[in-house]
Amino acid sequence: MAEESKPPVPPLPDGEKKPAAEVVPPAQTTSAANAVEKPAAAAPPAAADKPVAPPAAAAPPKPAAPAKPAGPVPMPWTSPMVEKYRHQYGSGLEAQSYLGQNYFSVDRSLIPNFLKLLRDEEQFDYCVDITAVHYPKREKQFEVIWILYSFARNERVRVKTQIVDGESVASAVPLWATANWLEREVYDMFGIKFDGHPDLKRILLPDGWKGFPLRKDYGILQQDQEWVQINLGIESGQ
Amino acid sequence: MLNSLMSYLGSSVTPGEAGNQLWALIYVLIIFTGVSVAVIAMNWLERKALAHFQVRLGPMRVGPHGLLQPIADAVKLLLKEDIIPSEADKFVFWIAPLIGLLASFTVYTVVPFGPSQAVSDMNIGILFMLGVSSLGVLGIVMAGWASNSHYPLIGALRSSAQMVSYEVAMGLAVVSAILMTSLNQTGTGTLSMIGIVQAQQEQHVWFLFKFFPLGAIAFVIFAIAMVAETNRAPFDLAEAESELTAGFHTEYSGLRWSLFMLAEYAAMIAVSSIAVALWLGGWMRPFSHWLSGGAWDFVFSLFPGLTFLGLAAIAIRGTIRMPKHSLFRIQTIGLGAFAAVLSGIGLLLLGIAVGARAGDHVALARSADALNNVYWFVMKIAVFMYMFIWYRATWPRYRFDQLMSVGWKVMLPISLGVLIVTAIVGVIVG
Amino acid sequence: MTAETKNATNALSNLDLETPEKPYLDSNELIINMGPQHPATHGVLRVILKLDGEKVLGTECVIGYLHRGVEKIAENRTYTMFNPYVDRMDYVAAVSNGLGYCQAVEKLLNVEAPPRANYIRVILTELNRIASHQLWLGTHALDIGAMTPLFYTFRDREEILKIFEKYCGARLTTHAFRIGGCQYETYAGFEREVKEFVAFVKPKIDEYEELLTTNRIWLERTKNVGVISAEDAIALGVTGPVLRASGVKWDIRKALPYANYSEFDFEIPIGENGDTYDRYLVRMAEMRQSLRIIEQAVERIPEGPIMAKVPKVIKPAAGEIYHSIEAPKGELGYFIVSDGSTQPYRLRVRPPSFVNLQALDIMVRGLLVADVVAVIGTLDIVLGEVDR
Amino acid sequence: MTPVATPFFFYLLSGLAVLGGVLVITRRNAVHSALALILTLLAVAGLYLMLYAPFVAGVQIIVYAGGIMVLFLFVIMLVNIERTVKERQFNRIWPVGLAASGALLVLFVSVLVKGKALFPERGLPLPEADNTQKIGEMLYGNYMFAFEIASLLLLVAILGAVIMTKKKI
Repeated sequence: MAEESKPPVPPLPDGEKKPAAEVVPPAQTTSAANAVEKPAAAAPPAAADKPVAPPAAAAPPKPAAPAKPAGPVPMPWTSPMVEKYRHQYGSGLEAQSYLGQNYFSVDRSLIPNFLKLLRDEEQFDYCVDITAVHYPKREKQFEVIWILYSFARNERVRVKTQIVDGESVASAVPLWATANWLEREVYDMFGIKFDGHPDLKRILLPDGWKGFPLRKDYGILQQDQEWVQINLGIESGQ
Repeated sequence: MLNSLMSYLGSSVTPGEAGNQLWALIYVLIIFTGVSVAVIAMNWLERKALAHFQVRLGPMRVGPHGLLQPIADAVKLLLKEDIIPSEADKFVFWIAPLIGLLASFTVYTVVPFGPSQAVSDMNIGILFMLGVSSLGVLGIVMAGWASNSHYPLIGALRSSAQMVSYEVAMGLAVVSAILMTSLNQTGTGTLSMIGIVQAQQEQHVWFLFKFFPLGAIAFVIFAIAMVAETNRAPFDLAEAESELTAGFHTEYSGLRWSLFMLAEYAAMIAVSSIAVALWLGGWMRPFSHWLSGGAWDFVFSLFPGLTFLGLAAIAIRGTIRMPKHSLFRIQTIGLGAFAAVLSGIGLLLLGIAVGARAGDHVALARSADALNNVYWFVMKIAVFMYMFIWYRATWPRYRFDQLMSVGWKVMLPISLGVLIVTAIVGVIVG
Repeated sequence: MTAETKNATNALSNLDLETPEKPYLDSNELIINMGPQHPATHGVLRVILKLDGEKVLGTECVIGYLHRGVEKIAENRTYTMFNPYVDRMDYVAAVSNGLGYCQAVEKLLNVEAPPRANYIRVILTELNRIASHQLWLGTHALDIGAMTPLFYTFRDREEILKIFEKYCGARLTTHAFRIGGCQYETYAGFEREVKEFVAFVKPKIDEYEELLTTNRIWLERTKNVGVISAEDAIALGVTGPVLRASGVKWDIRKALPYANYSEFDFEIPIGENGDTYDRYLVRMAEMRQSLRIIEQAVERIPEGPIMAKVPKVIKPAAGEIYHSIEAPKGELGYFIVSDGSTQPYRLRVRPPSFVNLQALDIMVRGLLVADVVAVIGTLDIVLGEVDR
Repeated sequence: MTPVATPFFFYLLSGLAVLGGVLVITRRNAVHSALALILTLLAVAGLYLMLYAPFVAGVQIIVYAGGIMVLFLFVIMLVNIERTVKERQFNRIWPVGLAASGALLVLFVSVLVKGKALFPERGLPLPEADNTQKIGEMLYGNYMFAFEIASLLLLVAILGAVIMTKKKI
C-alpha cells in the first residue's frame, strides 16, 4: 500500500491531458491558491466546502460564500468549461452554483449529447448517482438529476433536466454501466422511462406493483392493496 | 451355549476366525454401542473444543458443562417431524441414510482393536475397509438425487467426484504401507488388518517411521485423503454451509438427518482406525521396542487408569469451581457424580493393571492386555479426532476445482512416486 | 475506456433464463436460486444463478425484500425526526450514516459543527469503520469456510460497541450525532477507553491476519477471484475498498475532505489486482489507518462546545445539496432538496452497497458457485442499505 | 473353518443378483436401474466370497460398486430423467435381443451338458489365506503380458476420452 499525500489521481491514461489551471473554476481559485501554500491538503472543491480552514485560509474573502443574513441563493457559475458549453448550446444550458455546488440545467433534448461530452471531453468518468424529483405543480413535473464526478479534476457536478410526465430521457447506460440499476430505481420510484436502457423494469418493488411511490401524489400509507392480497394472501400490508 | 462362550475365552484369534458366532455377535454389539457412544462423545467434544478455539463456551446449559447436550440433541432429533419432500423419490430418499450408515458401520468388522479384539480377521481386511467405506458415497449421492432439489444435487455431485478422486491417492498410499508388510523372511505381505499391525510388531517399527520419510509421506497423503473422504473441513464442499446451505442433506431433518451425522462421524472414526492400524502401529503401545521389559510394560499398563483419573480430576476441579448457589446445586451434584464414575472406572482399571502385575491370574492378565490394546488404539484414534476438529477451526474451505487439482495433480503423483520408491527400497533392503 | 464500459454494459444485460429444449442425454444448464433465505447472501439478497455444472454463466440480483421506503419516509418527517432513520440503512455502520446525513443538513443550513464535535464525530466514525470491517471480515471468512475469525472479530467488535453504548446508550443504531454537532458530551474516561481500545485491537488485527493472510487455502480461494479492473470499477460506479483494491487511489476523506479529516495524517491503502485478496488486504490496512486517525484525534481533541448554533426548528432555505462521505462501504451520499419547510422536499440516499452490488455480475461470470459466495462477501453489502 | 448354510446363501445371493439384473432393464428411472445394478454387483461379490475368492470380491466392491457405479450415477443424475421416463421402454428390435439371449442360453446349457467333464465335481480346495498372493503370482507371472496389454488399452482409452471431451488441452 503506497503512501498518500498528494491529491488522488487515478491511473487513467487519458487523465493527464488538461492543464490543471484551465479546469479550475473561479469559485475555487482562492482555495487553489491556498493549496499551493499547503500542498499536503487536498484542494476542496469549493470555498464553502472547507470545514476547518487553516488560519491563513480564513483571511481572504470568499467570492462564493453567501451573505449570512439573506440566506444562500443560487449564483451563476462561470468557468472555462461552462463558457465553452454555453457558447455551444446557448439558451438550452444554464450553469449555476448553490452553496458552492455546481450544476447545469439542461434542456431534455440536449441530455444525451451533453452527458457524452461531459464524460468524454471533461473526464466526468464516474456517475455518482441518478435520481429524480417530482414537482406536481410545475408544468414539467419531473426533474431528473445526474450527479457526476471526475477523478482527474476532483470535481463534482450535477446535471438536471426537466421533463413532462410521460416523457422519457435518454439512458446513460451506454456511457456509465452503473446507470443500469440507478435508472431502474428512478423508473421504479417515479415511472420515468429511459430510452435505450437494456432492461428497464422495477428493481426494489415487485414486478407487478402498481404506482410509483416517490411521486408526491402517492400517499405514505398508500399501497398496491391488490398486489398485497394476491401475492401475500393477507388483507392489507398495513 | 455357555460352553461356546467359555471355549473362546482362551483363544488368541478373533471370534470370526474361531468360528464362534456368539462371541462375534457380542463383539458386534460392543463395537456398535461403543462407536455410537464415541460418536455422541465426539459430538459433545467437537462442540466444546470448537467453542474454545473460538473464544466461546459452547454448550453449558444442559447438564454440567453441557455434558447432557448430545442426549438432548438426540431426543430433539428423534421427536422431530419426519419430513419427506413431496417431489422427492420416496424410496431412494428413505434408503439413502441407511446405506450411508450401513457402509460406515460395516467397516468396523475388521478394525483391529487388538490381536484378537476384532469381529473377524479377513485376509482382505484393508481392501474390505476401503471398499465398504467407499460405498458410503452411494448414500450421499442417492440422498442428493432423491431430494429432487438443486443444492442437494450439487452437493451430491461434488462429494461423489471428490470421494472418487481422493480414493485413488488414498489407495496408493495404502498400497505402499502394504508393501512394507512383505519385508519378512517369506517375502509375503498381507492385506489383513491384524496382519499389518503384527508386521509392524515384528519389524519393531511403526510404518510411519519405516524408510523415513517414505512412510511418513504416505501417511500424510492418507491423512489428507481421509479428511477429503469423510467430507470434513477443509474439504467439506458437499455440505458447504455458506454455498449449498447444507449440501446433500439440505432436505433431510430429524432422525434421517441424524443418521447421516452418525454415519459421518462413524466414517471419521473408521478411516482414522485405518490410519492407526497402517502407520501408527495399531494397538501397540508407544516405544514398545525401545522401552521393553516387564517394568516398562507395567508402567504403560497404568495409562488407561491414569487417563480416567485425569479426566476425573478435571471433573472434580469443575465441581469445586461451580458457583455456590442453590440454582447450581443439581449441576454440581451431577458433575460430582460424573467425576465419581470416572474415578471409579480409573481405579478399576488401575486395579486390573496392578493385579495383573502382582498376581498370577491368567484371566486378569489377559483382560489387562486386552484393555491396554484397546486403550492405545482408541487413544491414537482420539488424536485424529482432535485433528479433525482442529482442521475445522483453522482452515477455510477449498474450492471444488482446487480440491480436484490438489487430488489429481499433487496427491496422486506423490503417492505414486512414494509407492514406486518404497517398492525399490523394499527390494534393495529385503 | 469506452470498450470496457461497453463490456460491462453487455455483461449487465438481462439473463436468458429460459432453457431451450435439450437433446437427449445432454446435461442441462442449471438455474439456481440463491436466497433470499441463504446463509451466505448476507441478508435477503436473492441471486439467480445460471450455471453450467458449477460454472457461473450469469447472475441476476433480485433485491428489494427489505425495502422500507426510507426516501418516502424522509419526505414525511422533519429533518430532526428523520435522523434516526438513516441508522437503519447500513446498520453495521450506523454512525457513518448519521454523520453523512447530519453534515448534509448542516451544509443545507450553511452551518459548521464546532471543532470538538468534529473530533468526536471522527473518533466515533472511525471506530465504526473498524467495527464494520470487522463484521465484514468475520462473515467473509465464514463464507469461505473459516469459522474462527468470525468469533475473534465479534469479540473485538464488542469493545467498540461498548464504547458506543457508553457514549450514546445504543450499540448498533446509535443515532450518535445531531444536526449541528453532537448531542452528548463524552463521558468521563472516554479518551482513556478509546486509547485502551486502540492498544487492545492492534495486536488483534495482527491475529486475524495471522489466521488468514498467508494461509494457502485462503490465498487460493481469494487470489484472482472476482477480479474487477479499475476501468470497470469506475464505469460501474463502484466505490470504497472495492474501488481502491482495483488500484484507484480515491477516498473522499482525502479527495473532498469533510469534518476535519484534512487535519489527520493517514494513508489510502490501495490494491493492485482488484481481486478478493486485495480487497481483503485493503480493508485490513484501512482498519490500521482508522486506528491511526483515532490515535491522533484522541490526542488532539480540543475543549469547547459540541453544538453549533442551530435553530430549534430546522427550516433550511429552499435549495438542493449533495453531500457524500466515505462510509466503510464506499461513497454514501445524501441529495436533499429543500422547499423551505421543516421537512425535506426530496431526500435521496446514494447507497454504496446498492451500487457496488451491481458489479457482482461481471465479477462472478466464469467463476464457480463457491466464488459467488466469496464475491458477495467481498463486496461487503448490507441489504438494509441496498433496499432502503 | 467350516462354511455355514452354503446353499442358502448361494441361492439368496444369486437370487438377488438375478433380481437386480431384471430390475436394471425394467425400471424406467435410470437412477433406480443404477441402484439395482449395484445390488447385482454386490450380490456377485458375495458369490465370489463364497467361492473363496475374497480378493476378487473386494476388488469387485471397490472398483465396481464404489467407483464405477458412482460415476454412472454421476452421469445419470445430470441427465434429464423426465424425458427418459416418457420414452418407450423397449424399442422394436427386442425380438433380435431375445433371440440373441436365447442363443446364449442354449450355448450355456450345451456347454453344461456336453462339457461337464471340464468342470471339477466339487470346489477346488483353494487355501483362503494366500488367495491374494496366488492372484498376484498369476497376474505378474503367467498372465503378465495380457495384464500389461489390458492396462495399456485402458490408458489409450483414458487418453482418447480426454482428447474427445476437452476442446483445448
